[in-house]
Amino acid sequence: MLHLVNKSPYSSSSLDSCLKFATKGAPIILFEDAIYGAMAGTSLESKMIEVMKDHPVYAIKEDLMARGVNNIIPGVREIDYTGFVELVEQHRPCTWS
Amino acid sequence: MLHLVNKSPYSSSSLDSCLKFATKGAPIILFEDAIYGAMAGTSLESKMIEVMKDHPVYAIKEDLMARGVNNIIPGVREIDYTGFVELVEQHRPCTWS
Amino acid sequence: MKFGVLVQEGPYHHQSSDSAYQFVKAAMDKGHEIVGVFFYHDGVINSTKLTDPQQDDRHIQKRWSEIAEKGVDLVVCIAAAKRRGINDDVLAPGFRISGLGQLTEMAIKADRFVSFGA
Amino acid sequence: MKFGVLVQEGPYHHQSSDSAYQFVKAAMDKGHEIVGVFFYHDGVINSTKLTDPQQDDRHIQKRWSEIAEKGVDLVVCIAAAKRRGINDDVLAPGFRISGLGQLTEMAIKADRFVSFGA
Amino acid sequence: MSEPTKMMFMMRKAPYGTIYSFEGLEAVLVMGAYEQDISLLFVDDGVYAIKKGMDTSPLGIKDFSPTFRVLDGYDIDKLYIDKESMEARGLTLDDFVVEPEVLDKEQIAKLMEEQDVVFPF
Amino acid sequence: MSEPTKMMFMMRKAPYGTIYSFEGLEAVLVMGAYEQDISLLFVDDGVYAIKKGMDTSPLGIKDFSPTFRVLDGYDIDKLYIDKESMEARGLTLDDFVVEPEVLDKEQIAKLMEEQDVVFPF
Repeated sequence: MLHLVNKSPYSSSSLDSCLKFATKGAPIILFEDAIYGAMAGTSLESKMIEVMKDHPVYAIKEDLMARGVNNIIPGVREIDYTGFVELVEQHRPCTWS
Repeated sequence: MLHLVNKSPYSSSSLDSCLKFATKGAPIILFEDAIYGAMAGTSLESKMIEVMKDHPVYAIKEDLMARGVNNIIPGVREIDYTGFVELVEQHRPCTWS
Repeated sequence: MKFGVLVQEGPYHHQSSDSAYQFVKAAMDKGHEIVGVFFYHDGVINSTKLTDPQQDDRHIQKRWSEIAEKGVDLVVCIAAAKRRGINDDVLAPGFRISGLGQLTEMAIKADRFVSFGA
Repeated sequence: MKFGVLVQEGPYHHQSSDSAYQFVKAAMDKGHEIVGVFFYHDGVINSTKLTDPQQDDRHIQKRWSEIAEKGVDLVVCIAAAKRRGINDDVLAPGFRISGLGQLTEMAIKADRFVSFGA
Repeated sequence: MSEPTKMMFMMRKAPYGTIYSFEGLEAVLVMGAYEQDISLLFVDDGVYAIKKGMDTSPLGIKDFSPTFRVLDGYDIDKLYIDKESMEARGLTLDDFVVEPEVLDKEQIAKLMEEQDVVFPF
Repeated sequence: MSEPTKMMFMMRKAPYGTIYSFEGLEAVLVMGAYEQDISLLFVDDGVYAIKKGMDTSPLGIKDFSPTFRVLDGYDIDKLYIDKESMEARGLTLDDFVVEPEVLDKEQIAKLMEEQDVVFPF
C-alpha cells in the first residue's frame, strides 16, 4: 500500500497515524504541506531518517518548489506528478489528511 | 487574554501552541472538538491537570453534550454559551484553530 | 458591550459557523450590541441562499438571516466570495458583500472581537 | 490502468483540489483512463460556475471543466452539494450532480482509487 | 461474476467539529446496497463517532450516531476499532453505540493491505 | 481622536496547503490604510509564509510571498517571528523575504496581551 500524506507534521498528527499502520517497506509520499517533513536541518530530521529505514519516502517536487524548500534530507526521493502516478500504478493508495 | 481552542488535542497542535503563549492565569475555553481534552481517564488527563495549575480551564457544555462526554476532569469548569460570553466580557479573546 | 465576530469556515463542513451563531445569540440575549459579523475565507459560503440541508438538520444560512432581521450587519468578503462562487445572484437575505475595510471598521468599533475558525 | 479520484475539499481554501487536478492531468498524460472524479464534502464547491478568482491566479473550476472536455466524468455528490448551496443553477460545464452510487461504481470500476483531502 | 471490491471506510475525524465522519457514514449506507465487501475502521479521533450518549439538541445539529446502529441491516457488519486510539482516549467497548472488533495496529495494517480501496473520512 | 486600535495578525498556517496566510495577508494590506497599530506575528507553520525562493509556477498557483515585501510601503513595519517555531523548522533570518524581529515566547505572550484584537490566519 502507498501512503499519501498532505498535512504539515508540525501541526497535524496525520504522518504519525500513517507511520503507525504502514507496513515495513510501504512507500510514503509527502505532498502539499507535508513536504516540510522532508526538509533538512529541522527538529524532525532524525525522526525522518528513522522512518526511511523502514519506508521509501518521496516528496513532490512541485510542492517543494512552491514552498521554496530546496534542502531536503538525503535519502528522500524527489518526484514530480508523473512519478506520483507511477507509484500509484505500482501500489493501491491510502490517504492521510 | 482569553484563549479559545476548538481542535482536538489528539490530532492538532493548537492547544500546545496556545499553552506556549498563554500567560499564567489566562483562562482557556475548550469548545468544539477541543472538549475531548477535558475528558477524564485519558492519556491527556495528567497534562491537563498540569495545565490547570496555571490556567482556569473551561469546557462548553453544549459541545460536551453533543459528543456524549459526561466524565470531565475534576477542576474543568463546565459553562454554556452565556458563560462563554461572560468570559469574553472580562477578557479580550484569542482563537487557536 | 460592543462585539464583533469573524467567521472563517464554511457551514456544515466545520462547526465554526455554528459556534459563532451560538455565541452571537447568547451575546444578544445578554443585551450586547453586535457591531457586525464578517464572513471570511470559506466562511463566505454561509451566505448562499441555495443552501438546502436535510429537513431534520439545522438551516445555517436561515439562522444567520434571522440574526440579520434583528439588526445585525452580516458582511461577506468580496475577494474571498469571488474565489468560492458567491455573488449577489445567490446572496441570502440579510447578507451584504463588501470589502475588508468593513472588517477593519468592525474591529475598531468593537470592545471585543471574536474569531471563529482559522 | 483505470483510475478513480475523490476530491474532498473546496477550491482555493485547500490545495487538495489542485493536487487532484495535477494528478489527473499526469495520469491522463501517461495514457491512463480516468473512470471519474467524484466531488464530496466541501469538494462540491469546485463545481460552481460563479467561481471568479483573481486574474493572475489559476481558475480551478475551468481547469476541471477542461478535464471534462477530454471525456472525464465529473460527478458532484447531491447530498453534500445541497448543504453547501450547489445546485444545477450554478453548475459549471462538464460537471453533473448525482448520488453516492456513482462513487461506489467508480470505486468498483477503478484499478486504483485515489482520495485527495479528508 | 467478478469478485466483490474490498472497500474500507477509515473514519479518523471527530464528529461535529467537522462533517467528515457524518458524510462518510452517508457514503457507507449507500455503498451497502452494492453487495461489495465493506468494512468500517475507527481510528484516531474517528473512534469518537460511535460514542454513546450524544445529545446534539442544544446545538440544533443533527445527531447521526443512531445511524451506526442500523448498519447491520444493510449487511455492513465488519466494524473494527484501533485499540490504541480507543485506549488513549479513555474509551472501552461499553462506550460505543455499536460493537466493533478491537484490533491492534499490526492487525489493522494487515487488514488495510488487503483492501482494494480505502476511503478516508 | 481616539487611540489607534492595536491589531495583531497571527499567521499560524503553512502557505498553499491552505489559503489562510494568503487571505490573511490580503486583510493586512487593506487594514494598513486605516492608520491603526498593526503588527504581524509569524508562529508555528506560519513562519513558512515568508520563506524565500518560492516558485509556484509548476502548480499555476499565485505566489503571494512578494507581497510581504511591500508591507513597509503601507506603514506596516512591526513584523515578529517566534524563535522556537523558526528554529524547530531549521530556518534562520536569512531564509525570509522580510526581516521580522525574533521574539521568544515570553516576549510574544507579552505582546499578545497588549493587543485589542488578534486575528488568527
